[in-house]
Amino acid sequence: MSTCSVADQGNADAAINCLIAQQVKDHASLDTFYHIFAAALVFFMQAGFAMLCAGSVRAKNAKNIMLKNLLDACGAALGFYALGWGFAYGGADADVKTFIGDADFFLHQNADGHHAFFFQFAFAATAATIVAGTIAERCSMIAYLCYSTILTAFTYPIVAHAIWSKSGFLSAFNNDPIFGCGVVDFAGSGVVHLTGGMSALLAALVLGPRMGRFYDDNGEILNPPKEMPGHSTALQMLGTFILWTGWYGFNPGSTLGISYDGAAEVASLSAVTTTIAAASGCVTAMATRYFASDPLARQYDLTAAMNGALGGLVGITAGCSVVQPWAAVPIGAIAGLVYLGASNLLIMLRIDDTVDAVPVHMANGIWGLLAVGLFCDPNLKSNAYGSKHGGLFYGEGDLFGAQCLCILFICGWVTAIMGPFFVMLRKLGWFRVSTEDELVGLDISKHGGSAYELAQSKEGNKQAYNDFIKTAGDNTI
Amino acid sequence: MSTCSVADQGNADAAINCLIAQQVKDHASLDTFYHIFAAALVFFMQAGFAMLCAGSVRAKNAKNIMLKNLLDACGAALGFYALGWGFAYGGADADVKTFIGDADFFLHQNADGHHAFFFQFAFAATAATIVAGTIAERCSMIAYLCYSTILTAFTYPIVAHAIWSKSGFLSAFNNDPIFGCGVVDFAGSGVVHLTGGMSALLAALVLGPRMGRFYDDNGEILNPPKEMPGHSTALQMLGTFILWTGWYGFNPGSTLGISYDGAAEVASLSAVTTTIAAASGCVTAMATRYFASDPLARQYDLTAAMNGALGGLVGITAGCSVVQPWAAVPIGAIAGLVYLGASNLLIMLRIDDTVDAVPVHMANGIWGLLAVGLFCDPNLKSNAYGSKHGGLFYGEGDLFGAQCLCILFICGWVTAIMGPFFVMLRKLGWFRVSTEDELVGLDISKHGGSAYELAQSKEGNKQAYNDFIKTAGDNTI
Amino acid sequence: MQAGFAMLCAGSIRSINIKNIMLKNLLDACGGAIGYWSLGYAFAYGSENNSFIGSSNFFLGSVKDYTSGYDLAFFFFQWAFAATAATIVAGTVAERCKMVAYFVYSFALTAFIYPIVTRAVWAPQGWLGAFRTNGPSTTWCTTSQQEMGLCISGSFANNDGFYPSRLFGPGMIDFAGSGVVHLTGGTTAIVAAVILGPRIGRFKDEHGVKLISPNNMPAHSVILQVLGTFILWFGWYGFNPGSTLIQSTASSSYVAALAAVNTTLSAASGALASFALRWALSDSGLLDVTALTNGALSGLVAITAGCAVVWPWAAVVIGMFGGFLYIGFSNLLIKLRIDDAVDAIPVHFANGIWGCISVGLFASNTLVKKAYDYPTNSYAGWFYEWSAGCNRCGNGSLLAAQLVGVIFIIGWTVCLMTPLFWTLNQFGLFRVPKEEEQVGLDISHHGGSAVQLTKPTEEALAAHKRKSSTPHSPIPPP
Repeated sequence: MSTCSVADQGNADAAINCLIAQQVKDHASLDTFYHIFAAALVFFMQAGFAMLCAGSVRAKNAKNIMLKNLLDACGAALGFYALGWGFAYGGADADVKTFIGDADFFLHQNADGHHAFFFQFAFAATAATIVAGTIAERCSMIAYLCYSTILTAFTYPIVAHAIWSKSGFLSAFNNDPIFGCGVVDFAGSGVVHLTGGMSALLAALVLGPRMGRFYDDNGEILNPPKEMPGHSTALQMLGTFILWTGWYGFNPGSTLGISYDGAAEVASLSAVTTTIAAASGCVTAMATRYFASDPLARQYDLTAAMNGALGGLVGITAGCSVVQPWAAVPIGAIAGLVYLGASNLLIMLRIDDTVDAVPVHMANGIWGLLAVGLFCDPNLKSNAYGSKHGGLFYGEGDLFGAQCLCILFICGWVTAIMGPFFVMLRKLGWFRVSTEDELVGLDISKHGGSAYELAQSKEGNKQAYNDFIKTAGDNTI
Repeated sequence: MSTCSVADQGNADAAINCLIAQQVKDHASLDTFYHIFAAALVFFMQAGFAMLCAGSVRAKNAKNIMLKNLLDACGAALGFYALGWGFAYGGADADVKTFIGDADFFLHQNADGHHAFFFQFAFAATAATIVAGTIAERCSMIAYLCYSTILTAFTYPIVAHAIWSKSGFLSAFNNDPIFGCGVVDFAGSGVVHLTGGMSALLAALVLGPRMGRFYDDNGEILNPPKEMPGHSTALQMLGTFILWTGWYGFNPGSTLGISYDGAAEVASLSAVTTTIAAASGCVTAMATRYFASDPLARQYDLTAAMNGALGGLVGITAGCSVVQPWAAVPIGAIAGLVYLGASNLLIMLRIDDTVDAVPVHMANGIWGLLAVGLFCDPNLKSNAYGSKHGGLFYGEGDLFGAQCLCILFICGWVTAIMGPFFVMLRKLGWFRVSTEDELVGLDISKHGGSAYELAQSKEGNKQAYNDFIKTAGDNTI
Repeated sequence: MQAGFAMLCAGSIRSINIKNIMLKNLLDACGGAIGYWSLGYAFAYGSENNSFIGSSNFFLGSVKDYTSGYDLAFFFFQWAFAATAATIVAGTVAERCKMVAYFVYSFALTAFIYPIVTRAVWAPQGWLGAFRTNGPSTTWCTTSQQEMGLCISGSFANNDGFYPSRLFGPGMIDFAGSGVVHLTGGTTAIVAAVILGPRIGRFKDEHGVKLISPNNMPAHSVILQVLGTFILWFGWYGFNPGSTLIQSTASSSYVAALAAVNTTLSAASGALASFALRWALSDSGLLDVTALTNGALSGLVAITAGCAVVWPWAAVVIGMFGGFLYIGFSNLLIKLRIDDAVDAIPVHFANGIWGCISVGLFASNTLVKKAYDYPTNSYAGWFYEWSAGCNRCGNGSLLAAQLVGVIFIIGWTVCLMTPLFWTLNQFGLFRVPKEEEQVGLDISHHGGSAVQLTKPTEEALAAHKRKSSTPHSPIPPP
């Protein structure tokens, strides 16, 4: 494609300048390609969430949850296109600090940044979809639509603006970052997972538990609570693996390019820390659950293993590019424990989380941000962010302070917006399906039948089978 | 990003040098990106193996096999990070030959090669996961954990070192390769699949068949053996397609870069031969099985088709970059036959392989290595490896000799390490679950319940349904 | 995307035929690879200057030296497209088509019919497409036509970089294959469905009496459908942005990014539109998952032709209309009593047509320039011409080219497929016998059902309970 040559350009200097210009273009091409690749992987996580949720709910609500998963991908695309992108990244300027972006709605002025929009949309969709699992089996469709639009079009963009936009008041990319270092949330433990997880917690609190989970028919407290196991572990496992794969777009992709100096090293490091943290989280959570179970009937708990791996992934997301590979081991291991602890805490508090999304995304979102404040290696931060700041274990406290502030901001902001919103939905009676619908399952009540049609008419089938056997002798091909 | 310009650098020569330096960096970026992309695809094969295994076992063991699949990914990540990578690639030097690497444990010195580690980890995880399917439904969890750690941390790295490290004694990358040519195992028919498949065979031999497969309750030989069909063909098919997709990371990705001269051609050729071999394997295996079946009730056997495709993929893995596209047809077709033959042979020998992993990975791993010795095109080898050596059909024998030696080495080494290890596990009584557990299924005995919860309490549900119908008139949204 | 189609089909049909449909999905990937490698690729991209069919590079024979790997990568990419076209039909004819018929048709499609369409639209020699560069540069317009702006004469055009030999000036723009891939596959599906007839019990009862409301044959697993949809959507990011083919010039990376954004928006609006319409049309306020999944796919098919040449707002409009079109066409098929087991015809056929036409309406001249390197202020969609956004747009010439393309693809496919399927049907090779259809193909052809959920036996449970009966044993009662 290159058309630079000494003959064409007239002299060597001109040819050199032509080559240089070409190189700049090449970088843009490569970075765009990288964006698209990473965004496609992140988008694939939607399939992962859908499978994980589908496997985790009871069979009578499978269609409903699948519908919600697909709808929030669609809603996120349109909401983020119309408003979210503008609020989050419109008119960014590293010299000022603003609370909200104010340009580029409907991708109006965004002549060259479509790849960036595409990548960010995939993230917004992820944040929205986290909530689907928690409130599964009892949330009404209309409430779900309202909430996911608000989240992707307004709540999430403000958080993304604060931490990732150049104009954000917590951003490390501002020219005058907070505490001199800004918040390090490389791929979004806070921006994506804590935002989504916090919304999920609020929703679960306002919505209340599923019927029969913590209270029996007469409203008496059940002790122990009734287990409501998911209907297909195979789908859960598939979802977990798809999510893990998608995370290789999520974390390494957050370099937002691969051609600039150091980007490749940062991306590779992210891939490695991501892998190690996930593995540590999985092993720790499973082993802990195993040794905590009744010694006479030790159980290897699949759910703990899968959610431990996801917890590890969430935990490393903020720091994947700024911690040493060895640090990924404790980060992942603690993430596994955080998941177990938070999960038990929720049950003690009688907050019903159908797929354990709050322990995985919210608790580990917080842990991920704190972990950066502990384990951040100054040299690696310099590679990834251009300035040296270490975590507490490297003897520096500024970053830890910024991370804590970030956690407070996200929790506060999400609560301030989503809390009243959910309460309002509840007051209006829009939030929860009717008791009858919930008991019979949403698939039959809302979606015209069960997700599975395995039961054939036994009689008809037997007859057909006998007919078939009679004639089978004459069959060819 | 580029900062080169004639004005900045002072004169044209300096600017050119700057450009050249920038170009080197660009290549590194591109290659890193390629590594991450390919490794993510290869990692996705874990999901493929999990689904394939889950679909191939009986429903009562589905949870168990999937947990093993998840755990070996985690074990591989930690084991390969701690020891395996150092044993395989530590301190490689093309001028000497060593048996084992001795540096870079815990990624200690590996400042710039994280992407290489990430890619190789995905391969190690694949080798470990092959065994899971063969010994499904009867192997205990503790044995599985021990074996997969040993395999990824020690057995597999030694094989990888011998064939892929610059210091390996069979390596084609050494300055003084064996037989003047070294072993050509481009993407690991031998290193990955034969190693995994051989371990699987040994494990199956030591572990014995599932109860009721070849012998009835009184220990009498069953003739014909009892079929134990998998519980979900949909999952098997999903797994097959995911594996096929992942193979496009496995084979083309093994160029280990895309920017150096010829890499792009080699990668493209690999993708094409991979496709053609898989297709030929699938068609051959299915057609052969079809014509070999009872003429009155011809059956299109899905399992044969799927495993034939996988066999073709394994068979082309060693030679994907050094054979002409036409050669991929016989390689794939013979791989399909090899699969069928080996599968029947195993049944005759009463070795029980739940998912037919031994015929697919071990038998075709051997065939893949041999096929290179037959079909290797000197010009293509020169593109991929920098030196010309042809296969037997091109009138040269050195390469064929090296390939045979490689097969012997891998089989011997794996047997020497894993054989005694499995026997020891058996002597300790750790290898196999108890009879009761096996009969009832591992999901109930070890994992707290079945993988599927489709059957709701009929009574409760009917009541709920009636209630629902009564009130259905009042429903909104 | 093959995995996506396999899961989508598997989820959408009755559980007695799962194995059969999945085997077909696997086989068309394989058959497609061999058919396309041996013949198809040569017909499509052989280097002769023949605008209808190529005739060299059979079996990839002429790329022996591999001086450029691009040839091979290009083949790989094109194969994936051919296999997609073939697999579209599998769903429509599910549950009743014979395996041998399936072989024959999928080989014919990938080895001959599809390549001819590709050559016309995508090869540089093709007579129909926007890539035509080396055709005869004769001036074939009359003076009055020139004055009307319907075409541009040779000398004038060459200076400006126009290729007068392109059909009507712009040539047909089908960026990633709404027409080439989906319409070809969709047309084949419709021909097959008409000749094959509906499944037993779908529109008529056992005595051959027409049912007033057709019998729904519900999908056996919505989860697999949604999984398939997500995998397809994901694969579409290879399909559409990947169709820039070379990611190394500044404008092609821009085009790829735009294609990704448009793909997303169109899928989302298609899904919501068809979901909302189905909800509004149903009496009971049904929230239909199938409408949502197929709506998303409709949006994807519709944007495939234009993903690189329309602005994001237009993608929303295109997707939304695609979603409506899906519902409308799906209902029409039921009225006409054409039985499409997975609704592949409304998705791929109807929206394939819409995708091609939408380019003729919404293509922006700025973007056409970027994606196809046309001169500034050249051809654009009809809406842009209408609003006089460009000074030399060809008065509907792009729209006309698109329409000719649609007619050619439908005509060509129908002409070849009808005799093929008709012959198969005459020889009794097309449809499985009635008994086999009723019992399900999994039992009759594949040695048993695809799902084996047998529980452990009572004795085994009892034995296990005896062994591990402890006060706190978590074993559930058998």
